Amino acid sequence: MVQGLYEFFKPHLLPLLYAVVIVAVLPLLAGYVVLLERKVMADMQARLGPMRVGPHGLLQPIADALKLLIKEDIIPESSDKWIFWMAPLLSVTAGMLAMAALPFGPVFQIAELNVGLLFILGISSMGIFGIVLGGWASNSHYSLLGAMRSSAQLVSYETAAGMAVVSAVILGGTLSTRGLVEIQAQKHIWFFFLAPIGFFLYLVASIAETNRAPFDMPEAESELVAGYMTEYSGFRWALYFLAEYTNMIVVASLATILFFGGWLRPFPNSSWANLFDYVPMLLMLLVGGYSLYRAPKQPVAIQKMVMVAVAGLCFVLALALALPQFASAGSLLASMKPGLHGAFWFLLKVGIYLYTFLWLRFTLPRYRFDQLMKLGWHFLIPVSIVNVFGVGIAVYLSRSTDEGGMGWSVAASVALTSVITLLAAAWLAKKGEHEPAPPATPESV
Amino acid sequence: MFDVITFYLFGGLAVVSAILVVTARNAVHSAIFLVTALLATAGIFLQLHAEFLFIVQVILYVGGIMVLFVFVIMLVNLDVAARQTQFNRMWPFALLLALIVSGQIYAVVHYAQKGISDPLFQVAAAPASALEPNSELIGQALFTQYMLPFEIASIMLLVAMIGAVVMAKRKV
Amino acid sequence: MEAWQDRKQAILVVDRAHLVEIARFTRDDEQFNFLADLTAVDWPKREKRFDVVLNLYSFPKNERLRLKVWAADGEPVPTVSHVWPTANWLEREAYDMFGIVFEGHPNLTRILLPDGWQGFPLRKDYDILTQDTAWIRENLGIESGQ
Amino acid sequence: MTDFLNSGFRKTDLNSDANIEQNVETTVLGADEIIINMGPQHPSTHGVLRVKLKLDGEKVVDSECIIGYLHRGVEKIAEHRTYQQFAPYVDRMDYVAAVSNGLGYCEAIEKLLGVEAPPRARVIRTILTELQRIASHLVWLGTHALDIGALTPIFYCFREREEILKIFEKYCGARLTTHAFRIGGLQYEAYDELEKDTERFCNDFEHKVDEYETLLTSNRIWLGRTKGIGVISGEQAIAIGATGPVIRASGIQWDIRKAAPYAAYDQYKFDIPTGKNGDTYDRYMVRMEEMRQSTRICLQAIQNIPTGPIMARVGKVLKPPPGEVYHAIEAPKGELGYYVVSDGTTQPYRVRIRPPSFVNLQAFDTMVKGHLVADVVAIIGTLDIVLGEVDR
Repeated sequence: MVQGLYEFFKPHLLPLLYAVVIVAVLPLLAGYVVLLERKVMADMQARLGPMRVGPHGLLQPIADALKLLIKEDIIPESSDKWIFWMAPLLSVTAGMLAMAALPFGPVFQIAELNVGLLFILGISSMGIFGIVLGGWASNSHYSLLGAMRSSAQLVSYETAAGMAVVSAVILGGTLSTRGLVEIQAQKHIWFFFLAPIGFFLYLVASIAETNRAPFDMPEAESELVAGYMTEYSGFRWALYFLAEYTNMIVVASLATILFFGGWLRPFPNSSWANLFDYVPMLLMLLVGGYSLYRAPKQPVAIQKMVMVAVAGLCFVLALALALPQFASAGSLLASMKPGLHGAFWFLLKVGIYLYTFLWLRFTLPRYRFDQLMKLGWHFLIPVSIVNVFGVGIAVYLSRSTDEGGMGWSVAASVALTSVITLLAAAWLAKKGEHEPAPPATPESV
Repeated sequence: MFDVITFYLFGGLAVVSAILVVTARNAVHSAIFLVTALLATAGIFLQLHAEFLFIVQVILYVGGIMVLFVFVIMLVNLDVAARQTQFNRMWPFALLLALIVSGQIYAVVHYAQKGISDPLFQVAAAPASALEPNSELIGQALFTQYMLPFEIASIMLLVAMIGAVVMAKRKV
Repeated sequence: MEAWQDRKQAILVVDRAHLVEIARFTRDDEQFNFLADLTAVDWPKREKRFDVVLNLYSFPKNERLRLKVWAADGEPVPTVSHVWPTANWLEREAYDMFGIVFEGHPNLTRILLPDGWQGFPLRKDYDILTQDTAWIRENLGIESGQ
Repeated sequence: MTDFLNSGFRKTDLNSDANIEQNVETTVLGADEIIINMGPQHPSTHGVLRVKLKLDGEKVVDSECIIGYLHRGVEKIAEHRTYQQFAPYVDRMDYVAAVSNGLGYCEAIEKLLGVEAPPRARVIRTILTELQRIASHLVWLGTHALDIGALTPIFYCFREREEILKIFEKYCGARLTTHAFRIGGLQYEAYDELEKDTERFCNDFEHKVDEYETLLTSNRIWLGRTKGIGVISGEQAIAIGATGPVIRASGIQWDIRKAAPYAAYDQYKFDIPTGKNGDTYDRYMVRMEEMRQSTRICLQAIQNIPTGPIMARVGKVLKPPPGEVYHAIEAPKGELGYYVVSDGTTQPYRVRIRPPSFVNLQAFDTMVKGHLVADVVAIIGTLDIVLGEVDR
């Protein structure tokens, strides 16, 4: 009996382990993305950001989480209690579930589905229910407006994002997330270079889908106070935040997989580029060294200790990344190299993508809701349809050189179709400009 | 054994939430139960290793259509809706219809199990592991063999959509 | 009608009944198209205790003019809010603070003080420490501190 | 506590349509208008303004401003203080432009007394008031941009404003509510490096304005959010009594500094920027240009600060002869007028303050009609109101 159970669960053991790791690490990661956001924001705004909790505010996320945990959870009297209670959970669940199909490396993936891409898109779009129902259940006009904005926005931008994803799927010929990365390795090229317009469309659409500035209508603090989260407090509010950052990580990972070769290092197949294998450990050593250098300059003893601990962590990571690199071929350590290095490159690319998110947020003012809808329906969706056709034509034209990597015909056809798509985009943008802008469109809601 | 348990779990969930859809007084609650019912159905698809159908069900029905449903429901004044009567005297007629539909379903399943020669009714009990990636197969079937019905369905949806827009657009 | 200058500023006292007429005249013919301010001054010992003061400005002439209307307590003053729309809130404030009723005003309610407040604070007989203690007790749930 | 919220400051019933006319056709979907209460506690109503909005979807059908949450009875207090004692109170009205308030009050009382501040005092007053205008516009720019969703400019603006506040602090020891001027002149002599500090600030600041403009002026989103929003024509602006940048953006070239020069403005060259369309974007451009012109005035003023006394010969006890005076200055927000009536005693008989924000806010209802919720905050921002001044 026990043996039978073991046999039954044996194939599920590793995925279960990964799932536990993700559920345990993700909130921490989201917390540190918030810290990163605050630090980046502070840097762009000529100030320091969190500096008090831990050296350079390194322990701030933990303090924030503790504070939110012990805060009073206020449920408005006239709210729909069950839905109010459940809505944030829905958002978080959807975000975390979508992570199941993400390959964080050649090994680290909970479930390899042949429709992995669609799974991520579908499940993460379910998170919208948390926002819509939470906004409705709060029984507040601000929340309701936020929820309505959110649902309209998601439905509009889902289409554009889907179309942008399709351009990569046409190039890869598969819906499996892992398959997409493997094909990029096989073709010696990131799909970003084959479908650059598709990537930029996805960038815009993914910002809109995760409700980030300049598309943060549902929570626009200067208009709707906090949108759908207005009535939430304490940990339930934190769950919404967790969901938002989880979704950001999911879309960033998806972009990495679709357009930037997932866990592949730059030039994965060229032996001259083996130098890149040393980048991970050097980077870690650099960060660790800097932390060690800064440690004596911290004002409080405990902060010095934390700084040293951070340096130690970095050195351990550097060691973990270095050992497989220098281990003799065929040993157990060497076999761990693809997994460890893959995860490093993957997270690095995700980080860069997230940085773009933050960068845009602190630079741009916010769109108005009808302008957002107009951008989605009148610009992004037509351009993305043209782009799908363009990529299709490019793949058709260069089908003969499909096997042998990047030929001139591929470059030529990609350039041609990109130019056509750009022309279409320019025409659309110009057309939009000449239209008299009405002060408000009743249909826009 | 595991398969049977999950099947009855999903099936039961689908049936219970379907009943709750019609009995719930609050329209938003109905919508939530409808989402649960659709998700349970999607779960059954997944169990049958029809991953593509599963995910289409989730993306289209749950992620798209239901969001719009909820969107519209939120705009309606719920206090009025909750006070209206839920059932009218048409229930014997509805019961009759339900019986006819169940009979039909039973007949289909029954003849299918008997192995009627029509390929539509043949349920191939392929071993799960041996299944090919079925999204390609579905695409191929839709765009070659069933091209015409597929296109007709699309045009009907388009007509419905344009009709809805025309009806809902207010005079400017 | 009475006119004089005080510190080189022209002052014109007009009759309450002819205010609107004169207002239109000064706006259209004398080009005082801008009502800078409308307020009141309380002289409780006088027979007609209120001065309603209109500070006018003329963009074309770059001149200022002050119109004054005398009104006793309870005497309505005709509104000029249809001559200069800006008078709308200014008259509401004068009503709020002095209790001067502007006849024909579209929405003569209190503007700065809460609705239902008793008394008109800028009258001279309303002492600086006076409060509508009943209102405060009822609405804020505290005893008035003064 | 709930009783307080439900009854206390609700001056009118939230859901009553008392002052809001019904002029919306109902939609096919049967979606009704909702009434939403913006403020008095809301991130972008700039204090305690409360706006009752009637929305059709997100479109504003009707609106009503409810003010008075910050009413402190400044005019009543004035009647119970001596002329000098009241001077610090005016700083608390428009608390982001305290120096301008003080200038207006001191000059009004000087006019009432029939004295004039000495030339040196007037030039120093001009410098400080122009710096204050820049500081006030910086607060406006930062908050306005923040309302429209640009998170960063406010920190840049406050960085520059800090320099101005440092100059104030060096001059009189206070940063915000400065009480920098006295009736009859100045209490403090200018500190040694006033010219140098002002010059350094002004020279730097011109590049900083360019910096803000790179972030906003030609940004497509910014253009989309401000062009054609809250349009008010020149005639409307005059009728509604709008002053300051609001009326100038509507194409009326009028500035009290030129029309009726006070302090030392008649000695300096500067332009009055105007707009054409009277929309939010034009008001933005007008204020940006005004900041540049203010630096220009400051740079001219520090070239030649006259020497001599800083205080006119006024007694310790002020007893203006009976009579009245109306004195208006161009505050950063518009015409700030003081109407002071004296009965010959040491206390003013009546002080009426004509607040620019209060009158400008009247234009809100006309400007906002037909726009979306997001534009409401843009319009509140563009009017540049300070509730301390609206409510007094």
